[in-house]
Amino acid sequence: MHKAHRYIPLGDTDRQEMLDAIGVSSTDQLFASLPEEILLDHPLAIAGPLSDQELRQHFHQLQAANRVAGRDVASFLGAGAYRHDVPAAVDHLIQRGEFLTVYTPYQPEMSQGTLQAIFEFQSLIAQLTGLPVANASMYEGASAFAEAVLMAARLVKKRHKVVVSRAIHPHYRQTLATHIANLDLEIVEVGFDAFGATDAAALAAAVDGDTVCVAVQSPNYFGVIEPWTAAADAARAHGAISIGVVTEALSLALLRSPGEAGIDIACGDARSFGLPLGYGGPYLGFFAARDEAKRAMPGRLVGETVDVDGKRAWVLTLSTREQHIRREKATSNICTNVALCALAATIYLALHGRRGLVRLAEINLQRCASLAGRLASAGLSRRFASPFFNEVALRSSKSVAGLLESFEGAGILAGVPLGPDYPELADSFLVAVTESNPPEELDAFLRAASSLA
Amino acid sequence: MHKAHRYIPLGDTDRQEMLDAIGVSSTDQLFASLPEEILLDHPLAIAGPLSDQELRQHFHQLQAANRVAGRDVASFLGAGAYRHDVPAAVDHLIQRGEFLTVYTPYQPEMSQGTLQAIFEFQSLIAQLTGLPVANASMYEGASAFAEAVLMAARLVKKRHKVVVSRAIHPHYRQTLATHIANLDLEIVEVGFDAFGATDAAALAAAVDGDTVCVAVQSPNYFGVIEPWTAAADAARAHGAISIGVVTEALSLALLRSPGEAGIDIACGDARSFGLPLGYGGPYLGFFAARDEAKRAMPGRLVGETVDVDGKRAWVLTLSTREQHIRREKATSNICTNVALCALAATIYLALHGRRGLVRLAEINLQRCASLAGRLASAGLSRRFASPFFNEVALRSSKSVAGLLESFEGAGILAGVPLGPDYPELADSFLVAVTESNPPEELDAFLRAASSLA
Amino acid sequence: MSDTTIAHPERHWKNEGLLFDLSRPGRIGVQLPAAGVEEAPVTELLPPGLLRGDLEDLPELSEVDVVRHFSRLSRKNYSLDLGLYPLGSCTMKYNPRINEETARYAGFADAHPLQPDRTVQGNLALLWQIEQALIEATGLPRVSLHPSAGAQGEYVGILMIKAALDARGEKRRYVLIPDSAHGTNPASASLAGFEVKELVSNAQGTLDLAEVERAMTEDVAGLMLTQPNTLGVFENHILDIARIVHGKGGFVYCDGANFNAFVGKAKPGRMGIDVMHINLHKTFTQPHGGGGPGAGPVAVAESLVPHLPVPTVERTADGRYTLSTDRPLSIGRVRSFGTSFGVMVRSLTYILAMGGEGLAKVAEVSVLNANYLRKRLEGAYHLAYQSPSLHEVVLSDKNQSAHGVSTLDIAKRLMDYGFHPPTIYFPLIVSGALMIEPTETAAKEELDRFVDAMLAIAREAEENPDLLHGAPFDTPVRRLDEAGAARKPVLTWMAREK
Amino acid sequence: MSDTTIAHPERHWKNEGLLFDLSRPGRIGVQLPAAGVEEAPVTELLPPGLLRGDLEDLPELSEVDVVRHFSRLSRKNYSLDLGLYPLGSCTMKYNPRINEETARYAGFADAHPLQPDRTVQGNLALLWQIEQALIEATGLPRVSLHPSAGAQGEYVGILMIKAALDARGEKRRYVLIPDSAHGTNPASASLAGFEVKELVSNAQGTLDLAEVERAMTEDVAGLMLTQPNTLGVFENHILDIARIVHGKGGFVYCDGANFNAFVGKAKPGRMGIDVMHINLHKTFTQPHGGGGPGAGPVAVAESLVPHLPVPTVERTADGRYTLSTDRPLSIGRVRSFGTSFGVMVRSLTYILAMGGEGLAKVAEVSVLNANYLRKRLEGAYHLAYQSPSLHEVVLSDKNQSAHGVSTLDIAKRLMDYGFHPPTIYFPLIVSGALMIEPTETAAKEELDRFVDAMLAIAREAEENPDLLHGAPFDTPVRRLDEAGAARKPVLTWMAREK
Ligand SMILES: Cc1ncc(COP(=O)(O)O)c(C=O)c1O
Ligand SMILES: Cc1ncc(COP(=O)(O)O)c(C=O)c1O
Repeated sequence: MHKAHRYIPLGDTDRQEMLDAIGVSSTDQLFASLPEEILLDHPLAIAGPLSDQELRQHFHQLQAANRVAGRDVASFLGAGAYRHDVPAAVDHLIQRGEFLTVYTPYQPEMSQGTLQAIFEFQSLIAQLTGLPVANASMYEGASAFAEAVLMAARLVKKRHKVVVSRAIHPHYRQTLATHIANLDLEIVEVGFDAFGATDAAALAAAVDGDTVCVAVQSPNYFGVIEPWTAAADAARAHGAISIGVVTEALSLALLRSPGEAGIDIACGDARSFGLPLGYGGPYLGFFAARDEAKRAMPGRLVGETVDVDGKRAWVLTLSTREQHIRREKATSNICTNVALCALAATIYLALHGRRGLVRLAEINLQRCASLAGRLASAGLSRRFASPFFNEVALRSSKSVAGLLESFEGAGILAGVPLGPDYPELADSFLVAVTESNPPEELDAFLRAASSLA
Repeated sequence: MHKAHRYIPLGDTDRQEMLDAIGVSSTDQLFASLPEEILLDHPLAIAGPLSDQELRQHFHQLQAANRVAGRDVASFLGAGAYRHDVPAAVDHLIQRGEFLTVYTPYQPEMSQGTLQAIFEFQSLIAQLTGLPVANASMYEGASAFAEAVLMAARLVKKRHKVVVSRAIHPHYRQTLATHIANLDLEIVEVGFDAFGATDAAALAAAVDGDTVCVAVQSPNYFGVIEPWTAAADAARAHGAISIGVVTEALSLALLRSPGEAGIDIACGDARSFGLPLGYGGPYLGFFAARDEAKRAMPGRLVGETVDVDGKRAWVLTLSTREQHIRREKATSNICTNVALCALAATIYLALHGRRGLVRLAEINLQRCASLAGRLASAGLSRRFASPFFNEVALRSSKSVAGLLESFEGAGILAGVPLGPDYPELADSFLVAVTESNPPEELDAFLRAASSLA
Repeated sequence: MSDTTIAHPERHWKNEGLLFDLSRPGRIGVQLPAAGVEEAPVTELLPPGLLRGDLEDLPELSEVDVVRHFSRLSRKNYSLDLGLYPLGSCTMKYNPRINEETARYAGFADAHPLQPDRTVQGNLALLWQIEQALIEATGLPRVSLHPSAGAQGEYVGILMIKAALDARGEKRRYVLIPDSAHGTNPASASLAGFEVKELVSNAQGTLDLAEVERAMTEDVAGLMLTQPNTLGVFENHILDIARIVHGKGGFVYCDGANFNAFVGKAKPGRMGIDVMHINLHKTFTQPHGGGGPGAGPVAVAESLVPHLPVPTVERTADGRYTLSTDRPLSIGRVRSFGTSFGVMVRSLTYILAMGGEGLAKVAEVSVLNANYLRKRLEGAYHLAYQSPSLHEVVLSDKNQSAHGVSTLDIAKRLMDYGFHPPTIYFPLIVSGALMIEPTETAAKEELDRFVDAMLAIAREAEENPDLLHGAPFDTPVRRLDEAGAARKPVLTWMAREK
Repeated sequence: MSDTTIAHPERHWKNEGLLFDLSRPGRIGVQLPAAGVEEAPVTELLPPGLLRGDLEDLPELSEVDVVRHFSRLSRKNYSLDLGLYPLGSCTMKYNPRINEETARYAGFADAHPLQPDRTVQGNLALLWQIEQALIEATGLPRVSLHPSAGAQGEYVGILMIKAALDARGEKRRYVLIPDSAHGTNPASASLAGFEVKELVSNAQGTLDLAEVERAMTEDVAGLMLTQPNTLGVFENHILDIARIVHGKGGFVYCDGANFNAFVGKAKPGRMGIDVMHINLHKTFTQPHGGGGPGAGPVAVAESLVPHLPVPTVERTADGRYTLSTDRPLSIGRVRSFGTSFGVMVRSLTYILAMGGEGLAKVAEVSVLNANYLRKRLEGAYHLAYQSPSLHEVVLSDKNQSAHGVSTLDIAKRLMDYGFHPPTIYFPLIVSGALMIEPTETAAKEELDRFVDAMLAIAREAEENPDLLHGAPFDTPVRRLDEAGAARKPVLTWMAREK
C-alpha cells in the first residue's frame, strides 16, 4: 500500500487499475524515456510532509521574527510602497475558489466572471489615469515602466534617446536600464531642481528629434508633485512619447491625471488599492495609453462583445499583439500577469467609489501635511519646498542612518534614507503618512523626533 | 443629504423616491404607530461608526490581552473542551457565502447544498455513535443532554426518577437541573467508585420502575473510560432509557460506541471536529437515538426524497415534531441550531476519514499516556487507576490552586482543578493532551512539574 | 433524447453524490503529525472490550475531493450574497465580512472556556462591552449573554419570571401568548412548565386591550408579546398592556426577534417590558449559516436581575473583569460554559461598525423598505391587515387562490425569477401568509426587481395557473416529495444503502 | 415567449451589469477614519493647477452591492474547485488552502520591502529556505527568486547568458528555439536582443540531434528547450544536446514550466542544463487567480551565478540573513523590490506540505494520470505523436475534422458536459492540438468522467456535427463574436457609454 497524500487523490486500487489499463506494471516504466543516469534513486532532501498545524507553526515563527507595522512598530516607510487599510470584503472575495483557482480566461464562455472584472479594472484605471485605454495588468510598476519605454520605441522608430527624470524611483530606473541594456537605446537622465522637481530647463534641453520618450514621475520619488505638462509638452514638441509614472496610485484621486495633462502613457503600481505591502510582491502594475496606441500595448486586453444570442459578454481581444500568437514579434513577453491583484483593486475601488477614494486621499494629504508641519519645529525640516501628497523628504542635521536607527529603537520605522540612491541627499530621508498611521502614531513620531532629531 | 453607511445601500435619491411612492414626507411618519413618549430623541450612546481598520485595532487589542494556547502558553485544559488542530480547508469552505449567509433550508429547491451536508452530518454522527438516527445538531452538549432526558420522559411517561452519574460534566448536570426544575422529575445522582467510574452497584440500585432514564458519560469528567453497558443494562432491566454522554467526540473513533453497547440515546458535543475552542461557543451539540425514537426527537432532521423528476434530493422532514408546527406540544423549543458548526464537523470528518480519524485518536491516546506515565515520577500521579483516552486526573501533594498558578507562571495552563465541583477531589486536577500539544510541550510540562510539583 | 438533454447533457458536478458515494479506499484528506512519543500498542493501553469496531463507513477522500464536494454543494444554495432573501421574521440582512475577521483572531479562537479570569481579560472586557451596548439599546439594566439562541433566550426569560414568582412565594400556572406568536414562544413557555393561554388578535392584528384585561388573572405569570408583532405591526398599546399585566403581578416578556424595526428609535425598557431576548443572528448580523449558530442574549428589568442565569461578567472596583457564578437566586445554567463567544465578537464588531447613529438608520431604512414593498404590492396581493407596517409586511394568496394558485406556488415560482421566497404560512393567523422582510440592506433597485417578479407572478397566476403549480423549473432540484420523505424517513446514508 | 423562457424567466443576477451600471449616487462601501488632525483646505495645501477634475465616473456602491456583484460574477467562472481543469502546459493542480492562510500572517503581509534587514529576519530566512529547497530540487547551485513570472524568468535567464558571454568578450546573435516552444520563449529571447532561430522538431516530436548539431554555431548564445517539451515528451537526448551546445560555448536554457512531470525524479542540474526557470504557479501551487500573480525563480549553474539579478539573499557567518545587491556582474534588476514574496510563502508552504517523498509522488501520479487518459482517448482521437508521454498528452482533431468538426467545437462542447476544455491549438506543430494535462490532483473517477465526455463528443461529431458547431449551450454566455471584439475594440465602459 502506498502512503496516501492529502493533495493526491489516488486510492489503493486506482493505481493498479490505471497501470493495467495502460499496460505497464509500474509507474517507473512510464519514466523509461528518462536516461537512467539522470534518475534519482532517493527522495529529495526536503523536510515533510508537514500537517497544516505544523506548517502554521513553522510559518508563524518565521513571521513572528519580523518587526512589522501595526503589530510591532509604527511605520512611515513609503518610497514606492504605501501602507493602506484594506476593507475586509476585498480579501474575502478574492479568496472565492471561483476567482482564486481559475486560469487566464482563454475560454470566455466559462470565464465571464474574471473577464467582466478585468474589464471593470481597465475602465477604472482609464478613469483614474485620464487615458482611454488600460490593460489587464503588468507584473508591477517598474517593469510596467520599462515596457512603456519599449512601447514608445515601437511607436517612434529609429530614435535612440530615452529621457528619464532622475526623480523617478531608483528601482524603476534600474529596471529600465536592465531592459534596454542590449537594445539600441540610450538613457539620458535629467536631474532635479532645488524644489526636488525634475529640472524643467534641463528636460527641455535633453529632448530632441532623436528622443524616443520623456519620462517623469509624480508624486516623484521625493514625494514632490510634478506638473506632468513639462514632460508632455517637451515630448510633443519633438514627436516623442511622454510617459507618466505613478507609484502611489491613490494620488490619482486628488491630483491632475496624466491623461488630462497630455501624457501619452501612464504606468506604475496600483498596489495601494487593496493589496498588502507583503514585503515587495506580488504588486499591481498598471498601464494606460492613448487610443491610437492600443495595438502596440503590452499585456492582455479585455473587450466587450456579444454572444451568438446577442447577449453582452467580454473576451480577451487584440491578442495578435501577444507572445502566444506573435512569438518573437510580440509587443511583450508577458503571459502570466497579476489578475487577482487587479481584482482586489477593482473591489477596493468599487467599495471606496467616487466619494470614498477622494476623501481617503484627502486624509492622506492632511495627515502628511500635519506631521511635516509639526516636525519642522522638532528639527526635521522639509528638504524641498514643494507641494506633496502623502510623502515628504525631510532633512536632518544628524546622520540619517544613525537617526533612523534611533527611531527604530523607539519603535518607529521613520523613513527610507535617500543617501544610498542620491549621495547629494545623504542628509535626507522619505517619510510617508497614510490613513494607516493613526494620529497617535503621528504624535509618537513627533515626540521621538523631539528627543532624537 | 443623509450620511451614507457601508451596509445600507440607500442612495441620495432612493429615499425621496420611496417616500413619494409610499405617500409620506419623512421616515418619521412611518413610526407614527409608536407612542410618542417612548421615542428616542437622540441616538444611542454607542461609539462608531468605526472603519474596518479601526475595528481591527479595537478587537486586536482585546484579544491580545488574553493569554492563549499556542501563542502565549502551552495549554492542557480539557474538561469538556478539547483543543484540536483544524485543517485549513474547513474554515475556507464554511466561509463561502453560499454556506455562511443562508437561512435554515426551509425552501429545499434553493438549499440543496445545506440539506445534503446536514444529511451527511447525520450519517456521520450515526456511524460514530453506533445509532441509526442523528439530528441536524443541538446548541451544544449540555442542552443536548437535557433534551435527551426530556425525550426520555416523553418516551417513558409517568415516571419521575432521572438517574445521573456524578461523573458527568458538572455543567451538563447543572444544565439538566435547570431544565427539570419546574417539571415533575427528580434527579438521583450516583457516585463514582475508587476507579473514578460510576459506581456500578449504586447505579443498579438506583434504577427501578419509576426511573425515566439512566445517564452516564464516557470518557467521563475524570477522563475515565466507562463501559456503557452498566447504564444500558440497568435501564433495559427496568424499561428505562439509557443515555450516553460524550464530551470528547474524538474518543468515538477508538472507543466502543454507545450504540454498540446498547445505549438508547447518545448526546454530547462534537466541537472537537473542526471548531475552535473560542472561549466556550458556539459549539456543536449532537443527538442520536434508536430508530423507534425518531418521532420523539428534538431538533431538525433532514431526510432523503426525490423531486418531481425523480431526482434524488434532501428535505427537512418529520417537522410535525417541531415548534413551528406543534407549538407548545413540540418535542423541543429549539429553532436556530448550529448548522454551520455541523458543516465544519462534516468537512473535518470527510478530510480525516476512516483512517485519519482513528490515527488521530491514537495520537491523542499515546501522547496522553506518555505524559501521564512520565509525570508519575515528577510527583503527579494518576488519581484513578483506570483506562483513559486523552485526559487524565492527576493528584498533587501540593495545593492544586497554588500548583496551577505556578505552572501558569511557567507558561503552562496545566489543567482544570477538580475541587470546585468535587470537594473530595480537591487534591486533583484534569490534564488533557491532544495532537495540538506537540512533544516539546509535553517535555516542558514534565520539566515544570519536576521543579514545581 | 429531447432537445434539452442534447443541449444540456448531465454535468456530473451538478449531480454531486454523497460523501459516502465518493469515498475511495486508501484516500486521506489530512496529514497528521507524528505521535512524537514512544507508542505502546493500543491494546496495551486500553482493554479490548472498550475498543470499537471498524468505522468502515466513514468516507475516504483527499483534500481535493473534499474541497470540490463542498464547493459544488455550496453552489446549489441561494444565498444573501447573491441577492435579496426576504424571509419575514428572519432579518436576513447583509453579513459584514469584517465580523468574520475579528471573530477569528487567535486570542479569541484559541481561548479555553475554563481559563483563569486573569488570562482572559480581553474576552471578559469584550463581553462587558457588548453587554453595555445592549443595555444602552434596550434601556434595561442587565443583559445575560448566556443563551444560545432566541428560543433559549425565551426559555431563560420565562424561567426568570418563574424564579421571581417563586421568590415571592407565588405559584402561577399560565403564560399568555397571542395567536400570532412564533412557535418558539409557546414551546418555551411549556418547556418551562407553564400552560399556554392563547390570546386572539384583534382586527388590527394587535393585542386586544380588553382581551388582555380579561385574560390577565392572578394565575397568569405573564404575557409574551412580540414587538413589533409578527405582522410587522407595533403593539401600540404596549404601555397599557404593561400596566394591566403588572397590575396583576405578572411580567411582560418581549420576543425581540423584530428589534431591527426599532433599534435606536425606542427602548424596550421604556415600554414596560421586563425581559426581552435579542437574536444576535437577526438584528446584529451573526450569519445564519444554514440554520445557526446564533445567540439570544436576554435583557432584564431590575426585578429579574437576581435571577439571571450564570455565569455573568462583573467588573471589580479596580477595573478588572470576572466571570461570576455568585448569584444565589439564579435560575442556573442552560448550557455548558459561558456564552457563544464567537457570536458576541461578530455582533459587537457590527455594533461598533454602525455606531449609535447608524443603528437608528437601520430601523429607519428597514421600515422604509418594507413600506415601499407594501405600497407596490398591495394591489396585486391581498394585504392581510391595514395597520401600519414597520419592518415587514404580511400579504396573502387571497387574490390568487381564486385561480387555484397558492402561496406555495407563488413562493416556488419566485425561485425561477432568481429570488428566495418570503416566509410562508406564518403567522398562522393569516391564511396563506406571505411575510416579507426586506431589511435595510436591500437596495431600492433590488426591491423593484422583486416587485416586478411578484407582479409578473400575479399575472401568471391569472393567465397560466398551471405553470405556477409546476414551478420551480430553474433550480437544482424541482418540487420534492415531502410527504414521502416523512412517511418513510431515510435519515442517513446507511438507511438507504445498508 | 418560448417554453424555455416561460420556465426560465430572466434571473437578474445571472445577467449582472457592470459596476458602472449598478452605481447609485450617494452610496459608499467603506467607512473611513477621521483625519484626526487639524485639516487645512485642500486648495491651501495644493495649488489648484495640480488638482484633478471630478472622478464622476467612479461608481458609488455600498459594501452590500459590491459583495453581491463579485459573488455573482464569480459564479460565471468554472474553477479548479469545481472540477478538472485539464489545460495542457498550465498545471492546473489543486491549490491548498493552508497556503492562503500562511501567506496572510501579519508578519508577512505588513512587512515593507525596504525595512532594514534586521527587522525582517523571518522573511529573509523564509526566502533562504525556499531557495535551498529549489536548489535541492533542481540540482543547481543558486536560485534567483526575483522574477515575477515564467516569462520574466526566461528573460532573466537569457540576460544572464548574455552577461556571461559579454564577460567572455563574446558577441553572439542567435538563440535556438524548437518550433514546439511556448510563445514566451522567442518573445523573451527577442526582448533580450537576440534573434531567434527555430529548430524543427523531428518525427518523435523532440529535438533532432543532427539539427541541433547543424544549428549550434559559434554565433549562437544558446538553446532554449522545454523539458519535457510541450508535447509532454521528454527530450531524451538531453545529455547529447547539452554536450553539443556546450561544445560550441553556448548555454542550455530549460523552460521549467513542465517541472511537474519530473520533480523529485530527476534533477535538471544533472542534465547539463545551465539555467532554468520554475513557474511557482504551476508545479508549486500558487493559485492562477484568473491570470496571475505567479513567480518565476531561476536556477543557475555556477557559470551564471555571478550574473544573477539583484537582490539575492545571503547568509552571514553568524547565521543572519541579508538582502544583497553586491554582485558586480549582475544583470541588475527587472522589477521593483526583491521578490513576489507572497508567492514564496505559498510555494514553500506547499513544498513542506509535500516533503521530498511527496514531491516524487507528484511527478509519478501526474504521469500516470496523463498516460491513462492517453490510453483511453487515443482510439477516438488522433494521437499526434507516438512518443511516450509524461505529464500531458497532445491529441488532435484529425479524426473529427472529416466530419467538419474542429478542436474549437470539441472544446466548446466539453463545457456542456461540465468540463473546462484542454489547451487548444498549442503546440503549434500539431494542427488542431488538444493538449491535456490532468495533474496528479485529478482523481481516477474524474478522469473517467472526462473520458466519457470526450468519447460522447467524438460520437456526436460523427452523428451530429452541427450540434457541436453550436456548442456551448449550457454556459453563462454562448460563443462570442471575437472577431467583432477585435475589429472595433471596446476596452472600457466609457468607450461604449460616453
Ligand atoms: C419572532 C421569532 N421569535 C423567536 C424566534 C426564535 O429564535 P431562534 O431561532 O434564535 O431560537 C424566531 C426565529 O425565527 C422568530 O422569528
Ligand atoms: C511551456 C511554458 N513556458 C513558459 C510559460 C510562461 O510562463 P508565465 O506565464 O509564468 O510567464 C508558460 C505559461 O503558460 C508555459 O506553459
